[in-house]
Amino acid sequence: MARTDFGPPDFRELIPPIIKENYGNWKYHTVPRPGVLKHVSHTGAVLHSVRVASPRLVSSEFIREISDIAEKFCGGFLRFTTRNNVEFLVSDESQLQPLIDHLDAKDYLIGGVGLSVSNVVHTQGWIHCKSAVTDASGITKSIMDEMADYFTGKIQVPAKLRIAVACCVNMCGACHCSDISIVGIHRSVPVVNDELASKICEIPNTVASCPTGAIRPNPKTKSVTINPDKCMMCGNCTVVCPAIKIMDPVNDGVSIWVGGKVANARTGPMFSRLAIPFISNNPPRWPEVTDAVKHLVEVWAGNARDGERMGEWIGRIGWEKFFKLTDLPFTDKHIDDFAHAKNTFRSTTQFKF
Amino acid sequence: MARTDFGPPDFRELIPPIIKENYGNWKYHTVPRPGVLKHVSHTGAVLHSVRVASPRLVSSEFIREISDIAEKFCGGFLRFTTRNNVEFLVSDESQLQPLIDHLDAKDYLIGGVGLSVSNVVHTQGWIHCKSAVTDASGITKSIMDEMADYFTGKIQVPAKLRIAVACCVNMCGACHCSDISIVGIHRSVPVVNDELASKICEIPNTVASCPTGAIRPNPKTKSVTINPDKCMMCGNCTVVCPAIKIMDPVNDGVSIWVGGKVANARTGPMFSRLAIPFISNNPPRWPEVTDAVKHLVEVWAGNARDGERMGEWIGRIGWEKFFKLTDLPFTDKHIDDFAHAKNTFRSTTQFKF
Amino acid sequence: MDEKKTPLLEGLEAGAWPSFVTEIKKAAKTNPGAAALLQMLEKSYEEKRGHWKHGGIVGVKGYGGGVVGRYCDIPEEFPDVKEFHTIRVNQPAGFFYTADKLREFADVWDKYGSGLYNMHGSTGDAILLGTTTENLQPCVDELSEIGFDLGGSGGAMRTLSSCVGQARCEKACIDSTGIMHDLTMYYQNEMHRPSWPYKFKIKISACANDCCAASARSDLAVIGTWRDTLKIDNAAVREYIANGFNIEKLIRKCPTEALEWDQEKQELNVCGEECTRCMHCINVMPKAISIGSERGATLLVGGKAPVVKGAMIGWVLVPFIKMEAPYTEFKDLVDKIIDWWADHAKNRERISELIERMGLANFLAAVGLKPLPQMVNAPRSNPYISWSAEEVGKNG
Amino acid sequence: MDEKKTPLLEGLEAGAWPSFVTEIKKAAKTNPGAAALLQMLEKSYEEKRGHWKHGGIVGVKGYGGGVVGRYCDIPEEFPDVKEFHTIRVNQPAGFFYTADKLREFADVWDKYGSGLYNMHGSTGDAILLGTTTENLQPCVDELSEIGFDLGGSGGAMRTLSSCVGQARCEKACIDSTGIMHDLTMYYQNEMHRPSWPYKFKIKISACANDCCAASARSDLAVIGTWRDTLKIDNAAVREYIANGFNIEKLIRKCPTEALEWDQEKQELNVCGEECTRCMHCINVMPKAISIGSERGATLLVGGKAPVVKGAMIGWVLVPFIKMEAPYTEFKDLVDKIIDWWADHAKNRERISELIERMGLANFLAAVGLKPLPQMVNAPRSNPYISWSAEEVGKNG
Ligand code: SRM
Ligand code: SRM
Ligand code: SRM
Ligand code: SRM
Ligand code: SF4
Ligand code: SF4
Ligand code: SF4
Ligand code: SF4
Ligand code: SF4
Ligand code: SF4
Ligand code: SF4
Ligand code: SF4
Repeated sequence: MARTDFGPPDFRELIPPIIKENYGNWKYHTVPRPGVLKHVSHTGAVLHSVRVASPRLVSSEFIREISDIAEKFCGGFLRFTTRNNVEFLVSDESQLQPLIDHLDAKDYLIGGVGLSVSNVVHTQGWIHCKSAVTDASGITKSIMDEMADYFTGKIQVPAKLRIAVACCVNMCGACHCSDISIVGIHRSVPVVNDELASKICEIPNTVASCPTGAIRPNPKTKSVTINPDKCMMCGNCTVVCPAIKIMDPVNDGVSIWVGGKVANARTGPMFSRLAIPFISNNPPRWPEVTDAVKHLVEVWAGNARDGERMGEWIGRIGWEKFFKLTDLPFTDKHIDDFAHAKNTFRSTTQFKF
Repeated sequence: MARTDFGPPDFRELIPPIIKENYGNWKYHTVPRPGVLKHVSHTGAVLHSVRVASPRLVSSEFIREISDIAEKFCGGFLRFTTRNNVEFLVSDESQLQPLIDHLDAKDYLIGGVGLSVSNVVHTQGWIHCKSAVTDASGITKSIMDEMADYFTGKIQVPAKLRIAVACCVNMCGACHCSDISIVGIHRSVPVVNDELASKICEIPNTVASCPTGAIRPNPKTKSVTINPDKCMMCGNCTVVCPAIKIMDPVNDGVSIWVGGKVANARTGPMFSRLAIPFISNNPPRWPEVTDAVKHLVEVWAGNARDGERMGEWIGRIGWEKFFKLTDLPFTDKHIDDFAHAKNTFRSTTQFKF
Repeated sequence: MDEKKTPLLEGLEAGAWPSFVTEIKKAAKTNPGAAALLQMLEKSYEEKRGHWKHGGIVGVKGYGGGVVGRYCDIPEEFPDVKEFHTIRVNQPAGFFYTADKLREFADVWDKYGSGLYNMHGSTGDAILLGTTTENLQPCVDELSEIGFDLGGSGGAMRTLSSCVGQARCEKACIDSTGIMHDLTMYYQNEMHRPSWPYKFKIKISACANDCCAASARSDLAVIGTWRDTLKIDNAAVREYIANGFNIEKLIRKCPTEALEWDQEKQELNVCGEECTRCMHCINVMPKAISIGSERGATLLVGGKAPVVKGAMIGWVLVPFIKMEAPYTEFKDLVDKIIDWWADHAKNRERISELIERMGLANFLAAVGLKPLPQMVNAPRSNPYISWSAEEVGKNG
Repeated sequence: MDEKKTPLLEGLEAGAWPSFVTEIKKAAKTNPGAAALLQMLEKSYEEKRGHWKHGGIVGVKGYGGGVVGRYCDIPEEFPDVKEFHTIRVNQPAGFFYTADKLREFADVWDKYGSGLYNMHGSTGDAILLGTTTENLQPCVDELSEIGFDLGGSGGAMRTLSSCVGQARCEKACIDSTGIMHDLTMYYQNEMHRPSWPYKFKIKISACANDCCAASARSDLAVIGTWRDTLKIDNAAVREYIANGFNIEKLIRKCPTEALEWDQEKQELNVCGEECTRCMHCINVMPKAISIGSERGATLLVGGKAPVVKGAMIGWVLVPFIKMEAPYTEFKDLVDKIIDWWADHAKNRERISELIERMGLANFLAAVGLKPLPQMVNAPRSNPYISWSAEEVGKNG
């Protein structure tokens, strides 16, 4: 039997000597040019990291190519970031410009550092997930084509802006706390295949799976019934019972959320909140989605103060002004009606007209 | 049959001429001395209001005495405030000082205006309510004896401070939004008189009355059973079913809450929050309660900035610092465990040690 | 009367604050009910428990409420408070009285009751504290002769209340006392004949300082405001500053950064669009800053005490409504709210609890109001959006 | 391979951003699975729906998870993606690789799988995207030969993740990558043999900037911090200012007003007691301001995505804990948390949902932590306090 439980490669064997030597001893960093970080240690040692965009879904060819680049300019050392960019770790400062030139020549996008729009944290989509309501990779690519200048630093923004895409409400990623997020949602009540359900459905688990209590056992059919008035199309029941289907190309699509953040810098973490309840799937380029994202970024960039993340900006001006400035309609969908809804109701006369 | 539905006396027939003439036309006011308001109208008319403390529970003798005073100095015009103080409405400025002298002579406390501790909004207590866990009037008197100098303006405070007392969690008043509030609470699980219950208890209503689902029908006894682990001693079931009793002199007492406000000035309204979970009833003067209130007022007055209400002060310094400065223990009782508890959990690393 | 000792209560006669014990004693001099109350209260102080029984419905002719029945649980020991009901007398708006009116009032009460009052109850009523079942009817009859009617109790429109408003306040954006009187007259039937699932309270404050604590304690709070821009008298501002007023501090405390001080021109300016009409600057500089001209009210729905689902502070239902007699738009809206509530609420379910259970958006649709961002602090953060079959296409 | 047209997807090859379609095409040149994926994806783009089936458990010897089974729902049409399972390969801490390591990795995957990857999955794994049931075991065997082990899936400890930390960041208060590696080794069994009610995730960020989004996406977030006072190098501050840095703006943005600029002495001072270590001043002035000396971590519990009870951001469980190898205190606490959770949770109930259901105070008692004000934004506002029989006297 093959060995098990030996764990991942020890990162200590994969870091360049300069990191080994200066581990825990970095003093400060600067951003000498967009996409490049210069870290200086207390000993004076200098490490440059050059960040390039990745589609995240990559081929062996890509893996080999970045390996070759790392070998040529970085002694073979590279890493990925928590947002799936690639970072080339340059210990030898003389290799920095040649590396950049090489990357430019190969059309790599250098950027994503500091005040910029970095890579999109996204999920499997139609490429691999059974629950996908949309294709996360397609939307990501479409958005970032529009955002490329924001990534490379050609266009400046008041603060970091993080975009995330999730293909269903499971939100594999950090959609619930992103400056802008796109989330696949259903708009139809799931359909129960009674015959199949009577055979394979664990009725009590299925009933329990519904957050709103919309599901009742149906003793007649030995299946379950869904109360359409209570159902909020979350799809959770379909995870528990394979006889329940919610996919619906006509009514599936995406919603757009804004103002979340994770960092504790200045303000604590914030949830993303509903901006646009629904946009139909329109592959391959989801133009309505990319337009909406671009618009949101532009209104924010044009109005926020220096250093104000999307959510901090909205926090200062108020949501009523956000809807005015973005010219987005405010609808019944924006009003929370889930478990803690009342905490979102405005209990003060302080608002703007 | 006597006439019905004719409504209260029309206030327009009870206001002094100066108010009739300047109704809706007041320009500004000043506070020429503690307890006195001077309102100036656009026409230049001047109305002085002299505010005096009232125990709220008053006798006919009191009613007649203030009527006499009003007659003597105010043409018979007076009013009560929304916090149960009495206001003498002086249209003739020459009567102001004589009125004040008269009130002083009669030991009326003049005050409660502006930055001060005004009257306590309180409730019936043992004097009249069947649900009373404590005596609101007794606590109010005991506290205000300590606070008299804060009422008259002898001692200055950074902002208005509103105290409320309620004799049970029904909180007849505005305890849930007061700077300091004292609320009677039970600490024992109600006792069900099964025999009586089987006769008079509307079982389904009683079961439904429990906010935590602690009550179950007991088919054997034709009564109900209370699950002590789920019960949070709210007493709601006792309102619905007279066979359930929760009064318990040994374990009943009061809790103290801080930081609420109602006005939208600067910050929106705020709920009062738990400071001291329990103090035993200790009539006639509840010394532990009055000490606690005095202590809270002193720590606030000593630390808050000008214009900062209790809740605004705590909002700025943080609850962790509040508990440190007041030297009050933070316990499991302070942690919310009711329906929306999770909204009170701190979702940021921003806190003080 | 047989004067028994009340040593515990006597302890509450000392001190600077006026004493309710002294008041009860005053009444007790001539009134056996008040005397018995004193004795029974002493006993409560000894035992640390109340002595009033649950239950007991009493009433007067033509009214379904306005009286709270109260019976002592040891009538043998205290026969004079065996029955000790309160009468909720609807107060005049703004709590205005004349000496004559008050004396008439006291005369009736001395005749039929304990000679004790709560001036006023937390809802606003002038509470007559303690009388017998027998005396209720004649007392109420005689009160009606001097022009005092009953307030509300039970599942009814409750006695309304308001701040002093335009009668004596420069900040009043609406005629709170006038509105209160008009609505009180309009809701007489709803107030006096309980027929709703639970209580319903309306309170009116003429500005956002909310001096009658409407947003915390009324199912429907009417709070005066304006829609244009507050007014600044810069001559007066300069006068304040000359007298030592710290203008920087004021500006810092404006929650919306709407105020700006032009050092050069010595001018305070406000950006009306930013201002959320919090009242702060007006409060601290009443001579120089005043409310706007296009006046009306914000309506908040759902304020209440904790029982059962937790306390609530009313939330914005209508950002701006003109409040001009005869208040037709307002009354129509209240009708719709009450209809929906009465149709759907369980027993003892307040409007806010019902809205919480059924969803704010559903409620808005039912009463014909458009969803507005002013109604919420923030839009939903959960992705659990419901769609009706009519809104979407047919699953292909 | 039979090259069918994929016009919709081709539309995604243009544009500045690197294209995943191009990547799939690269793999498709030699890999039939990748080629079929492209075709099937084109069909999804046409039909606006996915083509993966629910269900299907696959695995490899010695492991209960680490592989996500996936079957296409139209295998007749796309036999080459009939089975298209992913393998979750546990990434090295900090996502560090060498060119050699990556090439070895690609060699194995080219042999057994689609030649497609997610670098990396949202949890952190290096995801091998698509292979057959048959190829799973040999692929995993060969991965183990080059030192790559599986990550987590199912009701298990999930693959951990961390920010780059001390390896390359001056702000790191703890050794996030070292901790991640140590814990990963420690929880190998818990990660590889699912036996819990649902997933459990741990993520480690070495400071409050939280560069691995731990507080939003992990049941237990470890966030580096310090307990003393941050350090200010005033020579460096003056240098910043000389270069045009706006010190007033910095001070205004400090959420606690802990910073003060002494104009006279040209000195920036901090009040350590007020500072909530939000990182802001350190972020904007990294050369002049740096983290304190007494370092450790804050633990937050309960972060997660919306399903089922709504999303949560982790809340403070332990304000400060030293994080020094072998992390015994930390591991003991995790053990207690998991024990309580495994004992009480329903199927698919995350720790935060269980705490919400059972009460935070009960949870604290169970894991032996003292209630602290740091755990809450504010104490309760409802009066519904529970008391146990042991805490109170006997009803007299
Ligand atoms: C490389 C990376 C960590 C890693 O282990 O991979 C990283 C690295 C750094 N982060 Fe980060 N952050 C990284 C993801 C994050 C994330 C997580 C995420 O985006 O999913 C966050 C939380 C974002 C959020 O709040 O939604 C994050 C919030 C920050 C912040 C606080 C931002 C703010 O709100 O002000 C800072 C401070 C700053 O930028 O001044 C920060 C600062 C930094 C610094 C400057 C730290 C340092 O001194 O070295 C590093 C370079 C920053 C840069 O890119 O400008 N890093 N940083 C991640 C790069 C992701 C990428 O490719 O874009
Ligand atoms: C007389 C009265 C209204 C009435 O109809 O009876 C009243 C009258 C005034 N209030 Fe009030 N308020 C009155 C109860 C309230 C209440 C309700 C309560 O306390 O239960 C509040 C809400 C309290 C809260 O937030 O918890 C209230 C919050 C204010 C505020 C905002 C306070 C703040 O947080 O800054 C102001 C503005 C100010 O004081 O600068 C204000 C200002 C005023 C002014 C100055 C308005 C004016 O220009 O005439 C009046 C004299 C104030 C004073 O007492 O200093 N009034 N005021 C009430 C006197 C009660 C008493 O006897 O003490
Ligand atoms: C008399 C008064 C207290 C006082 O001393 O001033 C009072 C007294 C009672 N209240 Fe109240 N409430 C009084 C104002 C309030 C207020 C304040 C207000 O109206 O502004 C509240 C909080 C606001 C609200 O309505 O939420 C209030 C919230 C309650 C509640 C909890 C309601 C809730 O939904 O949370 C109850 C419980 C109930 O109705 O079963 C209650 C029930 C009661 C009962 C009827 C309980 C009972 O059956 O014994 C009390 C009658 C006592 C008695 O001996 O007369 N009372 N009650 C107030 C009415 C006087 C008046 O008419 O002016
Ligand atoms: C692959 C990945 C998305 C990606 O493209 O990166 C993923 C994919 C799936 N997630 Fe996830 N989740 C992935 C990270 C996450 C994250 C982010 C994280 O871990 O930091 C979250 C949010 C954080 C959290 O755990 O709450 C996440 C929240 C969920 C949920 C909702 C859990 C909840 O309590 O709210 C589900 C639903 C479930 O478990 O039934 C879920 C379920 C799934 C399933 C297993 C659903 C299914 O059975 O098809 C997906 C498998 C798809 C596939 O084809 O492989 N996935 N999932 C991520 C794992 C890769 C990796 O191992 O590195
Ligand atoms: S977000 Fe939903 S559809 Fe997308 S990968 Fe996660 S579980 Fe699958
Ligand atoms: S989709 Fe969600 S809300 Fe609708 S029935 Fe299924 S589990 Fe319930
Ligand atoms: S607070 Fe409770 S005990 Fe006091 S009067 Fe109101 S209902 Fe009665
Ligand atoms: S006291 Fe409250 S929690 Fe306890 S059983 Fe009665 S209604 Fe339920
Ligand atoms: S609420 Fe406003 S208008 Fe009414 S009395 Fe108070 S300050 Fe004046
Ligand atoms: S009313 Fe309040 S928000 Fe408006 S300008 Fe004055 S202080 Fe600012
Ligand atoms: S979380 Fe802090 S320590 Fe870790 S990489 Fe980000 S800034 Fe550096
Ligand atoms: S770390 Fe944040 S809270 Fe602390 S001094 Fe700096 S800016 Fe202020």
